[in-house]
Amino acid sequence: MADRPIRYRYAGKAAQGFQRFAASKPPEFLIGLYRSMLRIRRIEEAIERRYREDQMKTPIHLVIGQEGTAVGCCAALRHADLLYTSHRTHGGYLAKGGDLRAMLCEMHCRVNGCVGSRGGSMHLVDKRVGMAGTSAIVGGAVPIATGAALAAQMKGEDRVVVTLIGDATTEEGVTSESLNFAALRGLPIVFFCENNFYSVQSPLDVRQPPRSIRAWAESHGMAACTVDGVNVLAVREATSAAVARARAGEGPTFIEAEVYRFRAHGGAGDDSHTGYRAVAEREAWEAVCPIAIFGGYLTSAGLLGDAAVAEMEGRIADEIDEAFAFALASPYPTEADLLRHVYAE
Amino acid sequence: MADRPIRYRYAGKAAQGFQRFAASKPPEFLIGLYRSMLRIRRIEEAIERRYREDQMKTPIHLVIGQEGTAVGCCAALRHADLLYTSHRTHGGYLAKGGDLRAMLCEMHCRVNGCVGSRGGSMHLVDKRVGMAGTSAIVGGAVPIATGAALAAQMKGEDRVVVTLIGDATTEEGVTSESLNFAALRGLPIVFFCENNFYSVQSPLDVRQPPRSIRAWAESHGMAACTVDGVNVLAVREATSAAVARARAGEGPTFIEAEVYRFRAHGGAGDDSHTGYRAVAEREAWEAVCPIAIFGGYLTSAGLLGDAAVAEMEGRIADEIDEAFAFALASPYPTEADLLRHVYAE
Amino acid sequence: MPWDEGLVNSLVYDRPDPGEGRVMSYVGAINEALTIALDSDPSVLVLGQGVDDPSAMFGTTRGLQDRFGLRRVFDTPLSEEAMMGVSAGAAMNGMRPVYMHNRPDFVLLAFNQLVTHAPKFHFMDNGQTTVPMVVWAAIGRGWGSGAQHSQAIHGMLLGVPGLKIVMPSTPHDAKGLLLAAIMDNNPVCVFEHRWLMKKDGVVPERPYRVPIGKGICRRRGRDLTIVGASHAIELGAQAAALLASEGIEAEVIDLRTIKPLDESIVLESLHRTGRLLVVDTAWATGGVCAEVGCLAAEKGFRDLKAPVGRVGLPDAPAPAGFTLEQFYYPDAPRIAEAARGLMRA
Amino acid sequence: MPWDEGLVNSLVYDRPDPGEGRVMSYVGAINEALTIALDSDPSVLVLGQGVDDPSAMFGTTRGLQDRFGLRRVFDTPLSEEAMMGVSAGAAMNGMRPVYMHNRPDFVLLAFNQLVTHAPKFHFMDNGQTTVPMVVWAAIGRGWGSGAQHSQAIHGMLLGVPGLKIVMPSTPHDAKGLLLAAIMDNNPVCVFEHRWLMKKDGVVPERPYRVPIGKGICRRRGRDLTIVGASHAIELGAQAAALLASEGIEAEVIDLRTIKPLDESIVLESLHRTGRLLVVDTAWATGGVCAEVGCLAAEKGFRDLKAPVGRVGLPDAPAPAGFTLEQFYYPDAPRIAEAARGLMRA
Ligand SMILES: Cc1ncc(C[n+]2csc(CCOP(=O)(O)OP(=O)(O)O)c2C)c(N)n1
Ligand SMILES: Cc1ncc(C[n+]2csc(CCOP(=O)(O)OP(=O)(O)O)c2C)c(N)n1
Ligand SMILES: [Mg+2]
Ligand SMILES: [Mg+2]
Repeated sequence: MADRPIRYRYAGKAAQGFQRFAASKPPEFLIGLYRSMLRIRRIEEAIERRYREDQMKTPIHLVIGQEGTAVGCCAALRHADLLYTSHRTHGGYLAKGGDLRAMLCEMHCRVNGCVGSRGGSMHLVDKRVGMAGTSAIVGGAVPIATGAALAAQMKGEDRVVVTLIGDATTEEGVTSESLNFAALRGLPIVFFCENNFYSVQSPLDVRQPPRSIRAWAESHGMAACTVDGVNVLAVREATSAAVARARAGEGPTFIEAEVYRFRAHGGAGDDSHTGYRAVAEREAWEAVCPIAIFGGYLTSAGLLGDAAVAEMEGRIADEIDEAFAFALASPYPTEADLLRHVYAE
Repeated sequence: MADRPIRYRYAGKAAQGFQRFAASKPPEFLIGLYRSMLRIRRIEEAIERRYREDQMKTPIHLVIGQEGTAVGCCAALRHADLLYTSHRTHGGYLAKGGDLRAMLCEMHCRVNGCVGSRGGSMHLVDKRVGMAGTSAIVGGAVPIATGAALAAQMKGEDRVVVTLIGDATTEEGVTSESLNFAALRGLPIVFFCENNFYSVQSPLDVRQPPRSIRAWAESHGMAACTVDGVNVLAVREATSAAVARARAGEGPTFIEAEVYRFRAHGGAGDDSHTGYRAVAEREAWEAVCPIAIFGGYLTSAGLLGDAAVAEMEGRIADEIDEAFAFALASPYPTEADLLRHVYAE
Repeated sequence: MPWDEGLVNSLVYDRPDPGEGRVMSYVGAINEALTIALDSDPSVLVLGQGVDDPSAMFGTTRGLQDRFGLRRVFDTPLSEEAMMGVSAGAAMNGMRPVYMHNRPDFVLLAFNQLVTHAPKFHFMDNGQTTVPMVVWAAIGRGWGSGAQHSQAIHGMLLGVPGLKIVMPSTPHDAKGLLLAAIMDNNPVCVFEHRWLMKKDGVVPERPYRVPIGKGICRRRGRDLTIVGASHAIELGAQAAALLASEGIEAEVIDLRTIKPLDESIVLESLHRTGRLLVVDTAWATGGVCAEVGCLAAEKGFRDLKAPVGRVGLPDAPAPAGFTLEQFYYPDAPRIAEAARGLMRA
Repeated sequence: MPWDEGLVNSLVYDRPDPGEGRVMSYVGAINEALTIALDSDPSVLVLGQGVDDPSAMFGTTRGLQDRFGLRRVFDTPLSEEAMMGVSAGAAMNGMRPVYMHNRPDFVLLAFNQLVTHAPKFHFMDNGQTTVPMVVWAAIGRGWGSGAQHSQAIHGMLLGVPGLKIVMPSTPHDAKGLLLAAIMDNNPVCVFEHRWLMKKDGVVPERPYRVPIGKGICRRRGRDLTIVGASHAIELGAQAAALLASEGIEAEVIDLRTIKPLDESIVLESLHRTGRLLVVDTAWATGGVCAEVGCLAAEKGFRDLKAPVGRVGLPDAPAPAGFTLEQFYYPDAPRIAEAARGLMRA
């Protein structure tokens, strides 16, 4: 079968886009971002590889290709800030400081998973790190995050809320409603939209007319911007500005970042061969892999060498092996666990 | 109690606004529009007056003050075009060619009401005149009208759909969803928003941030415009343009018209004295009554004289008296009617 | 709305719970509960369309905004789904929102949040989060409310784990159950009935809670048990009075909470009387009638001397006209007739 | 998802309705029904998220867009509420939409349209409009679907007048009920169960309709009646096989339609057996278990020799992990155990 035409092209500057933001940043900071993206990539790859072994009985939605947004976005947040996500939780959870063991235990349906095997991959929640809520219902977390921002505002807390949403999430009416309310109240919230052009296997143009998501958000009466989603520094910068605005009481911001997922919507492996998107489209985006281009930039800037990368990889691999082993050795819940927490005391 | 400050001011040109549109129109046409508005006003006044007699056991939402939008909008439609409205049905029903007797019978809970006493004032439906559907749920009719437009498009019918909505209706997520779908599919539909600045007794600025409803609609990827809602000719012109666009297969249009209701949200009489809006605000808008200013214009243009108005008033009064008498003499439904039409055959 | 009021006032109802307290209206009791809650707990919020408008949600929220400020008592946009999620999000982050709706029909717009989010989070995140929120709505009936403004939806929610549902029948309970609901750490729906709003009753001045999950016997009788909640208790009590004059002694059990259900009060009464009639203000099919009727057959079977009876709405949407309404809604004579049927069976 | 599939395939199930036709899969039967409907009636539409994507709604919509075109078989934006209204509006204007959902959970976003609009219009406008539409969704279970992706919501809808609800249990019925639903002039919900999707059965090639509102006896037995629909029939039949080996002969009644309910098939069977066990794939509280159980106590009381039994989900959200899932979902042994309990009672 001939490949279908490419629909969505990368419009950014790739590696040329870093210099502008990198100049003022300390090397450790930059390397930290790289490590964070690499760690997520390796974790996702390990999950993907082992998924076929059938130990993780949970629907997965990998963020491979979208590490730049999760990491860049969370790098702008403090520990006390709150993150809400949809079904695609892994990147946000890890970037927000989540516990890899707790995550893998959850994915292995173990009682010491971050939500005790009640949620699985789509519902990673961990209040210890501000991973405050997730919903497997598209748009479900958006008003909830807005309510969290309302609570923060009312309690005078120095806390910003971020919600990671997809392009399709902007089609749910509740998102429009939430933007309206956030703008009306000047809430300390950032709506961060990872526009990866697809909802499962449905391309953007069968779901939305040709119009700008950013402009749509802006028309709700809030600040809005677009950012290159494969540029972790640009993402971090845009989010920092939005967070600063929120912290200063200047209200919400909507950020649209164009990104691409390298894998299928759910499960392991890519599915471009099934024909809903062009293989060439995926490959074109893989050529601007957020990790590779940033690594390239850091290397060319003399900030990262092969040895450092190898060391990083080694540590990450060890961490992953250890966490999988821990998960696999962890106990399952028992029948007595089932009816706990139906009602709160 | 001191009056509260005026929040929402008329921004149009009042009587000065007609010349531009009137020039090319035959006098009968202009006088017809005037008569149509006057008729609605007198009908609403009669309903209001008699409402206190307790024969009409139904919640009413008068359009007094908003005749310019209903009449101007429907004047751009053909018989085969479809109108969908919310709870505020009277103006649309009458302007679309509705049957006064059937309307008053409905409001008097008679079996020969346009929907057999099953709907009351909020649910006037009459397929004979293209009053295709109403919902008492704010926003409820919006996707339904959109579906009607989809049907018209698919069947290749030369039929345009209009839905009359309020300012608050734009806060319901389903409206955003419907605009998106209509724009995506280029549907033959006009979303006509009567922005009267209030939702029941809640002013616009406690519900929406300072932003333009028109721009919000436009950001969904459709044509949008604002129009002076007290200027029946301007409304008619804007709607005609939108309808022509729809008929030509050029897709949906959103029209925002600023108007004012002179009475309470529901029931008889005004309620400005309760303090949610300024009495002076209502009075300022009454000074640009859509009927009075158009009448003034027609008179000054030599198209309308006292005798003609008196004759019109006389005919309208007779029609109203007759229709009320008819309604009051009409039979009530019986118990046997109750369970009809739960399911269609 | 005198037609309605005439009917409402014709319902004779013995003052319940004579004892400590003053005679006050049902609306006043709710207002007092909200006042106490706002006063004693700074995390309590009251929100909803028009809670601060002149009609003040039937008067229940009168004066609250003046006393507790715009921040804690506020009007909302027409965005039921988002505001339900905002309430949940605020509740998950330390607030105790009381989200008020004029009619349960509007709650249907928010079922995604009410069913799939708020009551599930505590379970899904393994007890990390609690969602202490109240969703309040008053069932409409009469005056042409019609099919879209009079739905009693409580029966639809019986199968939703994690949710609690209370339905007070007296001013005493309206206050005590609302206070219990606000202090509960779970989402609690409070469904009122419009026809109770103007009833008077004895209400203690102090703060008190009526325990959620416990019913109460409103009248002792040996011949049959009439079970219901809210306005159905008023109708049931009237029917019991009619029956008493014929020598049939009906016991009237007020469930107060329909989820979780007080099974033992029903089963104990059934044990004494051997006959069960369930009365509900919603449809007889599904819902409370079905659940309580099935309970009797499941756990009270050995006590049943006659078929279980149910009295609720017929399987048809509510008509608008008042004649049809009178055929549609069950009243005391019809309940009494059903009871006589059970006595003969 | 082999874990799931292992479990699904371990369910032994006798081929139903041997007779005319070929052996084909449940998915194939649905696909055939859709093909016939699209082919024979140009007003039929098939829409839903991903109906044209490679996974083709479990395969049920495979090939339809190629054959019937983009106009009649189309993907939708992520706007469940609007698309439900669009379907209703199209249905009111001459189309017959089949709106398909991956999971019933997503239908909850559209309850305002599904409950308050589509099934009420025909009644509310006194029979002027019909709303011939189908809402299709497949209940999820297993593989960590969790609380938000496995809800069976059919029980919530039992009290909604004007709606019909079918739940097929065999490929034969999946085809025949879907064709009947599409040709019905009312909104019909078709709830499938994922675990039936890969079952094979004998399916006639010709177009045929299984009548809506009529149940069928799947197995004759004199000792007790097991009533259910959809996947519950599979479980019930397995339980009946277990029981038969112990000398207990269970009759298995497949409701096929849960609204309107075929009361007489249940009551006639009960008349023969004297014992009733209701099995449902949803929560045991409220819903089908309660309705059928109450029906027995109301209209089959004189035949009841033992308490009514119900087997459904416990009053808790669905957990995600597979160990917890196994405790959560009832299976044939548990149903058999409940049946034994009734035999001893
Ligand atoms: C309300 C709702 N509708 C449909 C789905 C099925 N679904 C799960 S994820 C998804 C795609 C969402 O796309 P987007 O918001 O762009 O996020 P992405 O997966 O691309 O990150 C869909 C349609 C759902 N979970 N919830
Ligand atoms: C979903 C929903 N929420 C609330 C209401 C109560 N309600 C009836 S009319 C109305 C005002 C709507 O305002 P707008 O759309 O501006 O129309 P207007 O009445 O001003 O013409 C409200 C809130 C409703 N009917 N439906
Ligand atoms: Mg996407
Ligand atoms: Mg308005």
